[in-house]
Amino acid sequence: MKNYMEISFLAKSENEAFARVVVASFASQLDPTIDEIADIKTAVSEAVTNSIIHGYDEDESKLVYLKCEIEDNTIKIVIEDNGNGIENIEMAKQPLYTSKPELERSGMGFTVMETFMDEMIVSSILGEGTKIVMKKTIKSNKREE
Amino acid sequence: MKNYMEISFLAKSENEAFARVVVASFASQLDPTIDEIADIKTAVSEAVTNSIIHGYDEDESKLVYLKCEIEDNTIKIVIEDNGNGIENIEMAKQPLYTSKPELERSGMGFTVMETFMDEMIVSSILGEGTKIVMKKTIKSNKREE
Amino acid sequence: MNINYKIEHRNLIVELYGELDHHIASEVREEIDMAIDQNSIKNVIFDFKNMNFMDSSGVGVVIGRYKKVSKTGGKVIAVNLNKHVKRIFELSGMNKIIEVYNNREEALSSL
Amino acid sequence: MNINYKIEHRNLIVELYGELDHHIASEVREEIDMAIDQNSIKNVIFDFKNMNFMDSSGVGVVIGRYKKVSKTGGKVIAVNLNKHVKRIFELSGMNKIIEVYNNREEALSSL
Ligand SMILES: Nc1ncnc2c1ncn2[C@@H]1O[C@H](COP(=O)(O)OP(=O)(O)O)[C@@H](O)[C@H]1O
Ligand SMILES: Nc1ncnc2c1ncn2[C@@H]1O[C@H](COP(=O)(O)OP(=O)(O)O)[C@@H](O)[C@H]1O
Repeated sequence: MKNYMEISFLAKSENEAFARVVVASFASQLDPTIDEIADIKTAVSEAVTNSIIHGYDEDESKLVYLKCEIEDNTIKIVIEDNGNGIENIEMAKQPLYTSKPELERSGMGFTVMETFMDEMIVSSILGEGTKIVMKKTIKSNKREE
Repeated sequence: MKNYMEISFLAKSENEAFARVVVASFASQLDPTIDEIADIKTAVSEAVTNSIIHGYDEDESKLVYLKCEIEDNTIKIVIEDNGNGIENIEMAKQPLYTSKPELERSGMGFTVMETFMDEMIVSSILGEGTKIVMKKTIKSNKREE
Repeated sequence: MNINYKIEHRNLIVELYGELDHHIASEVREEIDMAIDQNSIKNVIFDFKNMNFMDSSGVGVVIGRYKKVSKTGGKVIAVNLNKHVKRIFELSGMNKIIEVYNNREEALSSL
Repeated sequence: MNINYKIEHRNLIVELYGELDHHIASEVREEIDMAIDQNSIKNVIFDFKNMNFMDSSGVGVVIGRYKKVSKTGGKVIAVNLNKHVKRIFELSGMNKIIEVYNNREEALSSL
């Protein structure tokens, strides 16, 4: 199984739900369980929300970029913005760390992505943007009925 | 209301259903009726299927390009391929005309797109590709309950 | 997409589930043609009751079966069309060669 | 997303419907805070029974209400968490400051 798609959309908060549906629908080819789909949707929601809030300071004219690649039972999801970038990635990844407590952010976004996906890599250049690469392998043993 | 997204995906027939879900989900912001959503999904399905079958002769390594723009109550959908192109657009648009009767194509794709959307424009260059631009305005009078 | 068959005398009733598009059309076609050949079917009744989506690829499937069974004097009938499928049928002029009934009982008693 | 309120004594029960994400978080926050202020609410019970999706923006909403009511000695309680929401709660350590009960009755009788 091999498939590929990429999508870009305006950094509007309405598009967070849209991005979740798009990825869930693409991932459905792998016949994931409801739990696996929930994990993927949550991770995508975190990364897209971060690009909108932190990357672009909610400037709705900017674009968020999302790529999905399916190879065998693994889905690779890349979420990118050309926004502010992250100065200290290690600090940013700490649970409960947030640079926007005034927006009631919980600082749990990266922790959720790391927990719900098998792999997460963050790369970022200050002033240029941020790229999150996540992978998850869909277990197939559930299919032995 | 203003929103924008663009997506590209491999010319695999599995992605016909995916493209329908993506556009339906994006269009749902306009609060369309079930009938309006069915119209849009059908038109998208026709155009994407044409790119896969006629544009790319089912070469799954090629990409189909889809753009959606929402402006007020109108959704504009652009579907493009870099495939074979169409020699005679007027002939191609005739109901029941198909160049692939051996695949049991009905020749009704363009007719369906024209009927189900408010506007459809086809442009194509032989050997370079085909672009379909469709628009539909979502009626809002249904909302006066 | 999922298909179910019922055979009553020499009539094949095809129940369609889910979405009938190009992706699934060739599989549907092959399955139906096999059922026709193996059971010396005369007439085919398509039941659209549980179909959620169809585009013009579905028209190709229905017309293709019409071409096949009409060679041996058979008919193709469509039942339980929703508004959307009805419109596609009318657009393509299919309603001129394929009989449309409200339900299976009406279709069977017409034969 | 849709919110429903019920007030029992000085307890506000917030029923969440649909998806709780960043897009809807500020609206949810404002509505709940208004309900708290207008009804001199002490404790807030979040009922997650009809919520289909939540990400870490939901954690922010719950912790934010905890910070608000704890100033006046109130509590925040969460009920009807599905497996997914439970995991997010545990990750964030929220289950240390927010009491979790199986259902509304248990929550109310704990107060
Ligand atoms: N796309 C991004 N662009 C810029 N900064 C980011 C981005 N994503 C995350 N960050 C930084 O990392 C911090 C932690 O992110 P996260 O764990 O998702 O928590 P939260 O979104 O709740 O702040 C953010 O507060 C922000 O400073
Ligand atoms: N994207 C495309 N690339 C090349 N040719 C196309 C494309 N779309 C349509 N055509 C041509 O136009 C004809 C009519 O298209 P359509 O009305 O959709 O019917 P059908 O797909 O059933 O053949 C096709 O048979 C094909 O020759």
